Amino acid sequence: MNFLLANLLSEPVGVAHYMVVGAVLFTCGIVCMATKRNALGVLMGVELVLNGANINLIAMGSPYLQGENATLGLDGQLMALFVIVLAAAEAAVLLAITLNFYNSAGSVDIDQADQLRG
Amino acid sequence: MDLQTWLPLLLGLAWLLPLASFAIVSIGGSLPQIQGHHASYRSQKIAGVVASAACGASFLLSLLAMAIWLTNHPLGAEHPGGHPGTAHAPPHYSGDFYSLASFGDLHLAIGYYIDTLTVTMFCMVTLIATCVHVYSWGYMHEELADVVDNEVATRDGKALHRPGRYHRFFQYLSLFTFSMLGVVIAGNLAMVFVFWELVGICSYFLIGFYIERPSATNAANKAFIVNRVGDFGMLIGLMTLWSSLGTLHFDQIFPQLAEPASAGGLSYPLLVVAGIGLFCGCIGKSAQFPLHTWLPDAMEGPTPVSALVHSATMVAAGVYLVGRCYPIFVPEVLLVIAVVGAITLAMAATIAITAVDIKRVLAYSTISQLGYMMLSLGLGGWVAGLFHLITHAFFKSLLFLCSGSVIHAVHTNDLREMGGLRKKMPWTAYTMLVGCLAIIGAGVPAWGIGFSGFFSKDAILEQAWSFAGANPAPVYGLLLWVPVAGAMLTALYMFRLWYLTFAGEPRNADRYAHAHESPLSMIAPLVLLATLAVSIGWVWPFSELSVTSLLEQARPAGTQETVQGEWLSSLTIPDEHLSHAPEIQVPAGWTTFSAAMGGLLLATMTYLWKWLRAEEIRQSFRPIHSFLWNQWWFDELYDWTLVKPTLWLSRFFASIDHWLIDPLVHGITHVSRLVARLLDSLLDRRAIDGSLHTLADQTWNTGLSLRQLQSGSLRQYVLFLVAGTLGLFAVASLYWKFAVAG
Amino acid sequence: MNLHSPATYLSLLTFLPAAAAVVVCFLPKDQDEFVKKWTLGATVVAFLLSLGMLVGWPGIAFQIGEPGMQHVFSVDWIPSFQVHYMMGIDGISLPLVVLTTLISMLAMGASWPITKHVKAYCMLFLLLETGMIGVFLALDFFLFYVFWEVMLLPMYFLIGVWGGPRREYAAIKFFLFTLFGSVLMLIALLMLYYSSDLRPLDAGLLAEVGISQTDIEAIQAADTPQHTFNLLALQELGQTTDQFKNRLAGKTYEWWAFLLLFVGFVIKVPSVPLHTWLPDAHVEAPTPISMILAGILLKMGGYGLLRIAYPICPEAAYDLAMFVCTLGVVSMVYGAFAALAQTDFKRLVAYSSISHMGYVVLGLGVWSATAGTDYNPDYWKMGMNGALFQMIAHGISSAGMFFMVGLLYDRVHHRDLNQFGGIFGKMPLSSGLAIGIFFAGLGLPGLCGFIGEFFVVLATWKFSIPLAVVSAAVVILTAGYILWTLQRVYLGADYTGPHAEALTPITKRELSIAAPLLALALLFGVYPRALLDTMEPSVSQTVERLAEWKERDDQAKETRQDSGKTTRQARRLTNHHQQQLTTPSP
Amino acid sequence: MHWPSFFFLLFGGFACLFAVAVVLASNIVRMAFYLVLSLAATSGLFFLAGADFVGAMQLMIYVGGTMVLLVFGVMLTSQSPFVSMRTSSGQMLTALVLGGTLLFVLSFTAFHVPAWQPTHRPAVDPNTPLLTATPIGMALEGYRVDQLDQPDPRIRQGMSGYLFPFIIISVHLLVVLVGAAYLARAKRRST
Repeated sequence: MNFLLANLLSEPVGVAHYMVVGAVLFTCGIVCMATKRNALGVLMGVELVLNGANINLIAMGSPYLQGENATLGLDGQLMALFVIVLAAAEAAVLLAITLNFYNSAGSVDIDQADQLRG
Repeated sequence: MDLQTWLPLLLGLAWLLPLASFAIVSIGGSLPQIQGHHASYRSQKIAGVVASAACGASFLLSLLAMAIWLTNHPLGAEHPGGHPGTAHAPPHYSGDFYSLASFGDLHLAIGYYIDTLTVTMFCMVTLIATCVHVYSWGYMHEELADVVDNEVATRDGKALHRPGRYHRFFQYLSLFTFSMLGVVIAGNLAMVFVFWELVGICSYFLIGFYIERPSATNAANKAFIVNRVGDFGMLIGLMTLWSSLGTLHFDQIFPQLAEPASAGGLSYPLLVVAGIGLFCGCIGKSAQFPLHTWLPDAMEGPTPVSALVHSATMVAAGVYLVGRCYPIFVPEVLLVIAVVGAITLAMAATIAITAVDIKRVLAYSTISQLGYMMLSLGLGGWVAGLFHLITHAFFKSLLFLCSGSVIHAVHTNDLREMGGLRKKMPWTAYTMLVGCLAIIGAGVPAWGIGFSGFFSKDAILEQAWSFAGANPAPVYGLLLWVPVAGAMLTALYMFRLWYLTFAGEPRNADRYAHAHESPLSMIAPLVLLATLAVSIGWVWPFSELSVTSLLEQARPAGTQETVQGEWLSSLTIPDEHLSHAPEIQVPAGWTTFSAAMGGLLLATMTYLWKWLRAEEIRQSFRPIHSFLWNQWWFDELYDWTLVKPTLWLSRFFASIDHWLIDPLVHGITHVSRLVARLLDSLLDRRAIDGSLHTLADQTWNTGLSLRQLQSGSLRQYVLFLVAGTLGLFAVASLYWKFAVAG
Repeated sequence: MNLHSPATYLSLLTFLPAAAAVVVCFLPKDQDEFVKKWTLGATVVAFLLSLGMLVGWPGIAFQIGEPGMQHVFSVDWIPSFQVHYMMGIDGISLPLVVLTTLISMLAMGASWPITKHVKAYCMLFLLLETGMIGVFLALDFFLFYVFWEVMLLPMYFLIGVWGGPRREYAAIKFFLFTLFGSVLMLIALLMLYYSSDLRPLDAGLLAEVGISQTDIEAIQAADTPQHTFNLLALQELGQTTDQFKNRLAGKTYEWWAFLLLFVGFVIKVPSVPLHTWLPDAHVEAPTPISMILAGILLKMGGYGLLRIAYPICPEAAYDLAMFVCTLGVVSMVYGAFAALAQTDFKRLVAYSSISHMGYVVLGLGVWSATAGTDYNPDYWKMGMNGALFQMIAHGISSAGMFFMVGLLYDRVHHRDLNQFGGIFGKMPLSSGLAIGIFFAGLGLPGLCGFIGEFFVVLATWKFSIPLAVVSAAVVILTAGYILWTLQRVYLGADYTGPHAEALTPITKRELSIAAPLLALALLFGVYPRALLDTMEPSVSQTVERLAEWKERDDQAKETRQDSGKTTRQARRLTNHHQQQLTTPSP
Repeated sequence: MHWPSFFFLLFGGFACLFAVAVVLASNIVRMAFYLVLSLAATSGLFFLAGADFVGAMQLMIYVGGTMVLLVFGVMLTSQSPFVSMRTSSGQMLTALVLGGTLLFVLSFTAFHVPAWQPTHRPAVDPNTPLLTATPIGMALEGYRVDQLDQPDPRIRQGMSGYLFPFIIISVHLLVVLVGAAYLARAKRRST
């Protein structure tokens, strides 16, 4: 627990610091998803959440941050890569759905998308 | 220099000067009334100056005492708390001014107990009192002439006209200052109790200053009676100590407590009773849950009073007393103190969010901050709690005086009618911003710079962190997270207050148009207090002098150790010095910081940027809002569970007299009258058989002759009665004399 | 007339008002103002005379710090009954005597609004004062009783003639209750008298209790029991001999005597449930009489307990200590609750008196000097001193409260609390004084009411924790009813009751009555030693002697038990032995 | 001055700041813009943590690809009434409070796991550049060159690469894109 945050500029940072950034992104994403009525806003929230998770993955796998017994190797980065790719795929699908919904309902307000049939 | 003579002399003088000013003002103000006049404009003005001068002189004397103290007890030289295990008392001087009574080995006296805490408190109280006095010159100036009180209608429906009471205000302020200093200097608990009640009555007078307003007098009554409920507990604490130890002097209690029960100490259950009893008094005075309801109502008093009495000094007396009596409290009692503090701070903070009266928001924030202090003391943070007391005194009096300045300008307390005032009254707005930043503990943890509240609140959170670390049970963890959440709420409601008052657009154009910056006598104290609100937590440049180092010198013996509970063996109250370790300090600092920033952000989003609309939030959380708006329904609860039953009970007791005892007495008299009549008639018959008529004639004649005596003059009758009695005695004594002799 | 001899001085002090009353008899009938002035003059002289002892009049100067009786003199009065005209002062009676003359003087000052039968009023008033002073000075039980009765009649008339609409009812009620108490006292008096015998006391002791040399010789020579009314001798007998230990219905004479005396005195105090005469009497009595009633008459009950009941009947007092204290606490609570429900201003003050006098009973009874505390009398001393202090303090504050009520009543002719309000605006000075005096009643520190209550409550814990807790809780109720009353009467926007135009500012006469009371309340509250220095030695001596008695008594019982045990053991042994003897051996 | 820490603060700060801005912004176009910035800052963090290939992918796929897609979608749908749709403040507050609590719990946990604390002796000195593109490429093809000197025999046994997941992901991506194209095809409104 030594010097977690004091003298941030003169001491190395740890995984925990990255995770805090990840947590911030994650939370922002969650809040975004919870509060935006625009479907695209929700989509952006999802992106943020995934990004927050990615930061964690990268940080845990980083040999700069972990001690000598770090054993993750490239696993963290590979996971992050997959997440990125899946996020891209998911973004594409979501966008497509949104456009479809916009075409049928004339709006991207998800509050109106409360029926399974468009 | 001989401190044993000089300190009592200086502080005693500083203590008595306000009393002298009270006497002068009250007698001087009453003399014209004997002639049927009211005090003149000039003499009222003089009264204000006299009271303020006395107060200022007290401050200078206190400073002198502080200087003398520091030259004789350099800081850091004596650190009773520095070495765990050494249990000697901090440097102090105690003695008696005069004795109240002594019975055998029992002594009650008016005395003094002076240590660094006393001197520090003296400086703080007199300084703030002086500021408030000066501020009141401006704030109360309307009272100099006849006043039209628009809040009170007389019988004919017009606003009330009454003579001004400027001098009365200063009279009460002086008496209050005297009483408060009495609490601080007190050398024994009996004296504390005496002045405890006196500050209570001063508060009663000051809350009820506008005696014509029913709300003010109700609030005054409520304040005093609720305080009495606390004092009831305090009396029990006093009785426990008094009956077991035979003394109430601090310098005799503390060493005796260390002894086992067999050697004149107290048994553990009695210690718990004594501790909780004393704390009850503090609950009442410091408006802690569940006796907090009087303080928001106390805002009926003039604003300078709220600044001095109901935020900075009197309500802090409870915290002071807990600090003073610290060795009496065993870990279980400390836990009670901490829990009460935590409940209070959370409850008051939530209520403050919805209040719309500018002074009520501040009142609840006061309650909440007092909760922090209690929490800190309860968790073992002795210096932290008292440090927060000192810093809080400065920024809270500043906030109240600023609010007073606003009220003075717009003539309303309602936040909904303000807005945009920073353009009209920049001095007030920015000094108040300083106060807000101080109370939320603004500062940068990594660099260790910030407003005064930053240091004290951090110290409290550090101790809470340390406590949570020492007690892994999750329940104890609440005592850490509640204050953290409280820090967020503090930032939220304080900045809500500031934004609603000063930012945005004016919501009431009329009031805005008439608003104006306050006169110099009000601005000057604001600036002074704002300076102190920023800097009181700092270390004096090029020295060790700081409030914390002063308090550290007064740390009571026995608090420098980590202690375990006896009944709750899992309870550990950690040594306060452990909380200064960086592995506690750093996360605690950042946690507080982020909580405060979160609250600040939320307030800004809602009230400045208006991303969140307060009205909509109110709609969506209607039940919660009405719960908070009605202050958790405490008033209603007490009304139904306590006040009404008491009145019913009183009516019941009164009717016992009327329906039980009196009829019984009447019955007995009726029966005896019947018996008498019965005997009478029996005798009559016999008399008829005898020579009734002769007797009647005789009686008639005698009656005629005796008629002369029946003059109808009562005093004669009485004289006859007395003479007859005396005669009877004389005859009886003569008769018996012969009887014995014969 | 030698004013430096105690006999003359104390007699003069006692009978000066009576003598003045005789003079009043001959004053012209239409000179009301002059009669009042004359009466006032007499009360002032009596007050000065009582002060004379305090300030050191040669020959009669009161020695502060001396616990025993001072300036005792004794003259044969009814020799056949050993009734003496015996008086003396000590720290217990002197403050009460001064209080009596002071309150009488102030009450006379408050009598100016009386216009009906002024001459009679003044005579009765002066007679009443004689009776009251006499009660506090008398050291002969019989003399005490006489003065007690002398006081009763003028009071009856003062209430019954000059009172309010229900004056007859109130006067009769007062009379009956008090008479009932007197009768009980008389019975106890006779019981004690006829069981007393002075012969066991040695000559030194007899001289100490004020018996003349010739009488001592006669007593020691006598072969029949020598009864006595001498209070000091009775105290000695009660504490050192077994003379009052005859059994009656399972209890000792002493026990019965104490009970009778206690009931008799407690009616006067008054304690629940014998208190109902007080509210009625107060409500109907004119203001000055209310002042006297609350200020002095109630103190006689406490004085009687302290002077007579406790020292003479220690065993019974110890036996009934819990009962006494409980009664005190019940009075405190009951009075406070009842006061809370009143709407008549004067009735409220009357109930507050009941509550406050409960402290007196409680303080007297907290007998904590027992084996459990190693016979440490300190806490009981505190309680008893507190009780006596409370009597004086209540004398000052209640007289003041009744005066303040009367002051308003004189102006607006009603006492309905719900029809007051806003008096402060009309009469600021008198309201200020009233608030001060009411705060003295509330027990605010710095005013006299606090000291007595605080001492009593602090002393109670050592005796009984539950009682202490309840008595401490009364502070809440007291604050409740006093503050509520102040709010309803003095604070507020406007006076809405009748006769609003009559609310004129306080006059100089009224001011000179209220101000000294408030000043005294302040003096005793800030510096209680002013009073305690005088009374503490005497009260503490009383307590110490009772504590010593308890210790002796316990030891005696222990030895008796031990001897009883040994004899029983011996008997059992012999029985055993006999059985062995009679059983035939196999 | 410890430069990695400085850059961490810089990129981390930007990432958080713009993420918060995304939440607070009510205009969908601005949101998109802030999101781009936030993601870009995140890629900076990736570089900082030694994941140069992932960082580059982040920049290319997200910032370059996804965002173009997103902005495209925004422009397709953003017409006046939908540019900003206000959420009720009550829901907003609830979300904020819950989010705040979540954030708090997450950060609190992060700092209480000992293995995640800063270390002065990292496995690889931060001044040594890590070239991860080749090893990642190998790993995706089934060769774990990074684990060759793995001391733990159990891990070494199962240190196969990510070939199979890579294939699955690829197919998945293909299917998804086809599906997306189908869904988003221009269609006349039924009305």
